[in-house]
Amino acid sequence: MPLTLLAEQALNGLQLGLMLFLLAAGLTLVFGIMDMINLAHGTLYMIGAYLAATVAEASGSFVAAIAAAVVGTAVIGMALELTVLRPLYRRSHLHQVLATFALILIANELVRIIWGAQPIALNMPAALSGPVELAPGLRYPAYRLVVIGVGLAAALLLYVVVVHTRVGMWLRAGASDREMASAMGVNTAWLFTAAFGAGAALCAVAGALLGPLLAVQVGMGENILILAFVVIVIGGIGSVRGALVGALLVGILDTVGRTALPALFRALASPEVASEAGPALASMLIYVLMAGVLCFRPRGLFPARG
Amino acid sequence: ADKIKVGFMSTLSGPGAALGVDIRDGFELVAKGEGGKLGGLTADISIADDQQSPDTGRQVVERFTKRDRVDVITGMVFSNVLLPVMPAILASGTVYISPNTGPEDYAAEKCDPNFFVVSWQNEDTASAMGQVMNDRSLKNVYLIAPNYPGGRETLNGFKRTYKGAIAGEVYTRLGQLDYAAEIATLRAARPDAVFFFLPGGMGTNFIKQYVSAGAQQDARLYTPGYSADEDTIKSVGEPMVGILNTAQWAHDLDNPANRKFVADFQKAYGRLPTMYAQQGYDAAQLIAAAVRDTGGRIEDKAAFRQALHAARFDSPRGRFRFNTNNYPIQDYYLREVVKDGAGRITNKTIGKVYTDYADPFAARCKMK
Amino acid sequence: MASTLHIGLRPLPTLVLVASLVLLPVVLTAVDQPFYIVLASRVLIYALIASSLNLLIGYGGMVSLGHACFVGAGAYTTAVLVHAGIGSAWLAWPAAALAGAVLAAMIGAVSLRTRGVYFIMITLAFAQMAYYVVVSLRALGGDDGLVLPRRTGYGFGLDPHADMTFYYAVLGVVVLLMAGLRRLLNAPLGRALQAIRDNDVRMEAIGFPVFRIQLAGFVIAGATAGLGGGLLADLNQQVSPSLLHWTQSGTLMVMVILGGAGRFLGGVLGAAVLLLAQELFSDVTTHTALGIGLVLLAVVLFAPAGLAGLWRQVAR
Amino acid sequence: MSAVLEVDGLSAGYGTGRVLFGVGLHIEAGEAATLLGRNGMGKTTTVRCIAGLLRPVEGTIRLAGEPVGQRGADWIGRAGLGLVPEGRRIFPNLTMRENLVAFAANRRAAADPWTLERVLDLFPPLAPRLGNLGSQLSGGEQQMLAIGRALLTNPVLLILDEATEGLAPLPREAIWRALQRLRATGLAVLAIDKHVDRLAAIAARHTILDRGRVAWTGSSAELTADRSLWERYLGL
Amino acid sequence: MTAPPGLQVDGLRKRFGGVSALDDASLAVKPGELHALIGPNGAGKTTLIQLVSGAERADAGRIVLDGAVIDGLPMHRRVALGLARSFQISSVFPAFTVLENVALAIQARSRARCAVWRPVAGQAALFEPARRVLDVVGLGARSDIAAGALSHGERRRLEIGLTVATGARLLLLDEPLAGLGPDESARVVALLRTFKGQAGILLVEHDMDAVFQLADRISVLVHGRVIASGVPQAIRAHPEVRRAYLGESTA
Ligand SMILES: Nc1ncnc2c1ncn2[C@@H]1O[C@H](COP(=O)(O)OP(=O)(O)OP(=O)(O)O)[C@@H](O)[C@H]1O
Ligand SMILES: Nc1ncnc2c1ncn2[C@@H]1O[C@H](COP(=O)(O)OP(=O)(O)OP(=O)(O)O)[C@@H](O)[C@H]1O
Ligand SMILES: [Mg+2]
Ligand SMILES: [Mg+2]
Repeated sequence: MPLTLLAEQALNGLQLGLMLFLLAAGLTLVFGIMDMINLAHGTLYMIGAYLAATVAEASGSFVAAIAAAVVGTAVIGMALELTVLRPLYRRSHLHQVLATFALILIANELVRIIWGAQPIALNMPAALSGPVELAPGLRYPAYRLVVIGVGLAAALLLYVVVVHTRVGMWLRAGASDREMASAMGVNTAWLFTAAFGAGAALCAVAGALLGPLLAVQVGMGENILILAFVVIVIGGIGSVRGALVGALLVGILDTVGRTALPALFRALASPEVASEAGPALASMLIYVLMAGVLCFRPRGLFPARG
Repeated sequence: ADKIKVGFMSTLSGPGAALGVDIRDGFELVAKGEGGKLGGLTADISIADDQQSPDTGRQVVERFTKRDRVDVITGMVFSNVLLPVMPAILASGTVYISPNTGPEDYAAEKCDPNFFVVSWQNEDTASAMGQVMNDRSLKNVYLIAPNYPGGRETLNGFKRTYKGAIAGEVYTRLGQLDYAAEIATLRAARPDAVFFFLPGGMGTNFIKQYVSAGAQQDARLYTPGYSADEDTIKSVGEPMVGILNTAQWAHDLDNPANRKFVADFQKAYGRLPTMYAQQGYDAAQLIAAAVRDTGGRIEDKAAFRQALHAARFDSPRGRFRFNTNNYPIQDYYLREVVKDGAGRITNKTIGKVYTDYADPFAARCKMK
Repeated sequence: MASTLHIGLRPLPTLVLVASLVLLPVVLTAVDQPFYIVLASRVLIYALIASSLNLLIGYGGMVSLGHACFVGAGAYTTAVLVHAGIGSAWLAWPAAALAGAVLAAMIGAVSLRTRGVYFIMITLAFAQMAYYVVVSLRALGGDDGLVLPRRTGYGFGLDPHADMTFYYAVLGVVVLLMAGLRRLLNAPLGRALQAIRDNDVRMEAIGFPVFRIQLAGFVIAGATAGLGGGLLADLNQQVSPSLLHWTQSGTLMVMVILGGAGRFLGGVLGAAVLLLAQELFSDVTTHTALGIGLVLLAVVLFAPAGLAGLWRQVAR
Repeated sequence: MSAVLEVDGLSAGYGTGRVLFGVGLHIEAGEAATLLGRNGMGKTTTVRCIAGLLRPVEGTIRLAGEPVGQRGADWIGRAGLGLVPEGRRIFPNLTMRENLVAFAANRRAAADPWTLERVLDLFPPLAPRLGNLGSQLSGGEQQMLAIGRALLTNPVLLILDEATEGLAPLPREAIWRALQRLRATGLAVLAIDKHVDRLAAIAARHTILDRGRVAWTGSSAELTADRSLWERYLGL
Repeated sequence: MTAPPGLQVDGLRKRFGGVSALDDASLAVKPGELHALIGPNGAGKTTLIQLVSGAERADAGRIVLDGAVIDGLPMHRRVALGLARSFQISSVFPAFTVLENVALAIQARSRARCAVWRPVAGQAALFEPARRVLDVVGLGARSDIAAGALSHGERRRLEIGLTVATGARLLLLDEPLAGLGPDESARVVALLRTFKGQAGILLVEHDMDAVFQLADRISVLVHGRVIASGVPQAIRAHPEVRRAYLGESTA
C-alpha cells in the first residue's frame, strides 16, 4: 500500500472515530455523567439533522442551519426532560429504557408525518465541498477536516467542563446521590434539565455536521447510536477521555478491518471463503473489540474519572 | 365477484420506507383514478407494513390469506422479505404480483402461475449497465455492493454482460455509514469507472462522500436506476449530477400513458414519480386490466391468471409483456442525472440500451 | 409466614386462564377465524421467550440486550435440522433448547464478569457478532434466511400444519415451562438468583458461588429462549437474521418491562399486549409505531410496576 | 436572642407508616443541642425532615425565622444548613478535594470562614488522600470528609447525625474540641451521637426521642443528674 | 509446613496506586480467641479484612486457615471453610425481609442451597435457626419488615446477624459496634463474649471500652504495619500506641 494511501486511510480512521465521538460526546454527558440510559439520544441527533436541513433549505446558510438546529434541539431536549424523564430519575434504569424507546417510536413516526418517508437533502457549504491538498498526492475532503476539528473541540470543551468546573462536579455528584447533592445546596432538578439540553445540543451539532456526509432520513439515529454506545463503553462510562480514545480505537480498527481484512483473506483463503469471511469479520470487528476490552477490563479502559 | 380484495403489504416504516411509500402511492393512484375501483370492481385494498422484517411479513400474510381471504397480494419491496413469505402465499393459492424485487428462484425452476413480476428480474438493470459500459468501451471497472444476496445478484448481473476487466470488487457491510476507506482504496486502484449498487441510505452516504472526495472527476459513477432515482436525488441533491443509470422506465419517456401517469402522480403527490411509483402503478394497472378482461369474474382463478399473463394495459414504460415465467419482456434505457433548464436536478433519458430484453433464467422455467 | 418473594399460585384464576387458553381455538374455529389461532400461537411463543428474559432481567438482575441471539440459535438449529431431513419435533425442539443453552453458557461465561450497563453492552456485542455471522454465511441463506419446507412433526398421526394442532403443541410446551419456571423461582436457586440481584457482594460473602449461580440462570434462560426460537421457526416456517437483530432483543426487553420486570406474569402480559396492540394498530393505520409508542409511554409514566403491577393496583 | 431552628408538631413517616408524632425542637443561635434515643426512635427521620429530604405529614419548621414549608432541600442547604448525614454519604465518584471544594461557600462572610486548609488542620489524615476518589477512602476518612464538607459550606446550623461513627479516638476528640470552639463563633449545632457523656459536656440542651415522640427535654445538668432517664431511654 | 490451627496472616502487602494500604502486616488469631485489631483511621484494617476474606487479592503475603493456604480461593470457598466477614458499611438485602435475609445465610451452608425444586417458603430448617439469630441480635420483633426499611442501627445489627448466621468458625468483624446505641452495643458485646471459645474472632473496633473488655489479645496497625501485639494491659501501656492511636483520653 503506497504511503499516501496509508496516510489517507489513517486520516479516515481518525475522522470516522471523531464522527462517532460527535455523537458520543452528548451521550457521555447524559448517559455517562448524568447516568441516564437515553435510547432517544439518536432521535435527538435525527431531529438536529432534520432541523438543519430544513433551515438550510430555507435560508441557504449552513451556519444559520447549525445554529437553528442547536437551539431547536436543545429546547426539545429540555422539554422532553421536564415532561418524560424527570419523573423517572427515582426509578430504575429499566424505566428509562422503556420510556426512551417509546420516544424513538413516536419521534420516528412524527418525523415521517412531517417530512415524509423520503430522505431529505442537507448539503455542505460550497466552500468546503471539495478536497484540499494536504501533501503532494494526498487530497482530502475539506469538510471531513472540519469534522475532525469540531470533534476534537467538542472533546476538549466537554473535558474541561466536566472535570475542571464546579458545575461538572455538581453533575457527577448529583448523578451518584441526587438527594445528598441537593442537601448540599445544588438545585439538581434544573441542573439536570440544563445538562440534558446541552447533551441535546451536542446531538444537534453532530446531526447538522454529519448530515452532508450521511443520509438524513428517518431512523438515521438508531444504528449510529449503537456505535456511540460501544465507543463509550469501551472507553469507560463517564470518562470523556475514555470516550475519545474509544471513538478513535473504533474508527481506526473499523477502517483497518474494512480495508485490510478482505485483502488479507483473499491472500490466504479461497476466493469463495474470502468473499464471505472477509466482510463478515470486518463487520463484527468493533464488537469483538468491545467484548475483548470488557473481558479484560470489565469497567472499560478508563474506569470512571473525568 | 362484486369486489376485488387486494392485500397490499410493503415496507412503510424504517429506512426502507421511502421505497414502499412510492410503490403504494403509485398503486393507489390507479384506484383513485377509477374512483375506488379496479377494472370496474370495487377495490377493497388493505394496506399493511412489513417493517422490512420477514417475521412481521409472515404475520401479515397470515392475516391476508386466512382472515381477509384476499384475491391478490402485492407490494413487497425487498427480497429478504419476499422470499421467506412467498411459500405461504403460494400455498394458499393466492396470486402475488411483485412491484419491485424479481428474484432468480421464481424466474427459473420455481416459477409459478400465481407469481407475477411487473418490475424486472433483479439482474436486468445491472446487465443493461454492463452493456452500456461495453458500448462506451470502458475497460477497467470497480464494483461495490453490500454483502448480502441482493448485492451479489446485482454484481453477477453486471458481470454477465460486461466484457472488460474488473479493477476491484468490494462487498461492504449492510447499512454502512462511512465509505471514506473504500473510496480511498478505490481511487488508488485507478479505475475508468465505478459501478455501485447500494440501495437506500447506503447509496446516499456513498454518493455524498464520493463526490465530496472529488473522485467524480477521476472515475464516473454508474448504477442501476433504483440507486439514482428521484428519491435519492432528493436526498443527495447537487452531488448527484452526472451519475449514469439504467432503468426500464424514465419520467421523461415520450408516450401518452407516461405523460398521463407523470402528470397525475405529480398532481396527486406533488413530487416526481420514481421507478418504484411506476412499478406500483403498473401492478395496479395489471390487476385492473385482468379484472376488466375477465368481466369481473375473478373467482375463476384460471381465467384470472390467464388475463393477468396477457397483461393488456398501457404501461408508462411503453412496450411490456410477460415472458413464460411471468417476468417482464421490456426495453431498458440509459438515464443521466442532470440539472434541467428550470435548474431542477432530475433524470434525463439519453438512450435505449435493450429492446425487448428477457431475463436469462426464463429458459429454466417449465411453464409454457 | 409473610414473604414478599414466594410466587403463590391461586388455583381458581390459574384454572380459568388455562381453561380459556385450551378452549380458545375451538371457539375461533367455530366462528371460522383460523387466523387468530395462528396469532395466539405467536403470542404464546413470545410469552415464553419474554418470560425467559424476565428470569434474567426481573429476577436475576442480569439486564441482557442479546437475548435474541439465543432465540436465533434455536430457530436456525431447527431450520437446519429440518433441511437435514430430521423432521421430528421431539428431536428438533430439544436440540433448539440445547443450542440456546450452549451459546448462553459461552456468552455468559465471559459476560458475567461485567456488571450493570457493561453487561448490557457486552451481551449486545455478542448478539451482534452472532447476527453478522448469520448474515454472512451463505450456508444459512445470508440475509434471505432459510425457508422450512414443512414444520417438525409430533408423530401419533398429528398434522403440525393444522393450526389447531400446532397451537396445542405450543400451549403444552409453554404451560409446562411456565410451571417449571415458577417452581424454580420459589426454590433455593431462584431465591439465590434474586438475592444476587439485590446484593451480589453480600451473597458471595455469606458463601454463595455467585458466578456459577448467575451462569446457571443465564443458561436456563438461554435454553428456554432457544426452545422458543425453535417453536418460532416452526410457526413461521422460515428463519431470517432479523430474528437476531438487536432491535429484536430490544423488543423482547420492552415486552418484559412493559409487562412488569420481576413479576411472574410480566413477560406473558408484555408479549400479549405488545403483539396484540401491534396487530390492532397495524389493522387500522400504517403509523403503528406511533400508537405503540404512546401506549408504552403511558404505561411507564402511570404504571411504574408494569402491567402486572397495574393488575395489582386495580385488584386493590 | 434569635432562634436558628424551630420545629413544632412535626409528624412524618415513610409510605403509609408513621414514624414521628408531633416532635418539637428549638435551637438558638450559637447553641449546641442534642437529639438522643435508642436505635429506630426517629432521630434521623427528624433530621431528614429538617434538611428537606423528607416531606413532613404535618408540623412547621423554621430556619433562621424563615418557614421552610414547601422549599426544596437545595434552598435549605443554601440557607445555611450544614448536614453531616448518617452513613457519611460522601460522593464516591468525586475525589476528596472535589467533595470538599465543590460545595464550599462563604455565605456569612464569617470572621474566620472555613477553608480547605482549616479542614486539613482539623483532620490531618485527610491531607495525603486529597486525590483519592470518595469510594477509595477508609470509613473513618469518609466520615472526616463528610464533616469537612459540611463545614466548608460555612453553615449557620450544623447537624451531625452520628458524625463520630467509625472515628478513632484521636479524631473523635478533635471534633469535640472543634465543636466547642465553633460555638464561640455563633454556630448552632444539633448533634446525634452515642457518646452521650461527651455530648452532655458540650451541648446545653438535650431532647430524648422515644418511638417518635419527645420523651424528655432539659439541660445537661438535669440529664447528668437523672440516671433513670439513661436507663429508660438510652439503655445505660 | 504445619501451621497451628486458627488464622495465620504473614507479610500481607497491598498497594492502591501510590498508597500503600498494607505493608508487611502479620498476625495470628488462635481458635476461639477474640483478637482485636485497632489502629488509626486509614491504617489498613478494612483492607486486611478485604484480603483475608478474599474480596481482594494481596500483592504479597500468605493467608493460612487451620494449616491450609487459602490465598487463591474465591470468597465463597473461604466461607465454606468457616471464614466469614462483616462489612464496615452495612451490606444487606434491602428487598428481602429481615428474616429472609438471615435465612439466606443459613441456606448458604445447607446442602440444597441451589436446589431447583423444593420451595424455600416454609422450609423450617432455614427459618427456625434464622429466628434464633434474630432474637440474639435483638431484631426478633422486626423480622417481617423489609431490610431496606430498617434504621441505621437496626441495619448494623442485621449485618452482624448475617455474618454470625454463616456459622463460621472464624469471624472477621469490621466495627460491629459502630452506629449502635449504648444498650445495643452492650447487647452485642455480650453476644461476642458468648462466642469466646467457640469461634475465633478478629475484631476491628474503635470503641476502646468494648475492645479492652473483650479482647484476649490486641494487635495495633499503623500505616499498614503491626506496630504492637499483645494482651490488653501491655497495649494500653504501650507508648507508641498511645501516641499514634489512643491519645491520652483513655489513660
Ligand atoms: N426508608 C425507610 N422506609 C421505611 N421505614 C423507615 C425508613 N427509614 C427508617 N424507617 C423506620 O423509621 C423508624 C425511625 O428510623 P430512624 O432512622 O429515624 O431512627 P434513628 O433514631 O435514626 O435510629 P438509629 O439510631 O438506628 O439511626 C425506624 O423504625 C425505621 O424502621
Ligand atoms: N481502592 C482504593 N484506592 C486507593 N486507596 C485506597 C483504596 N482503598 C483504601 N485505600 C486507602 O488505604 C488506606 C487503608 O484503608 P482501610 O479502609 O483499610 O483503613 P481502615 O484501617 O479500615 O480505616 P478506618 O478505621 O477508617 O476504617 C486508606 O488510607 C485508604 O485511603
Ligand atoms: Mg439514625
Ligand atoms: Mg475500615
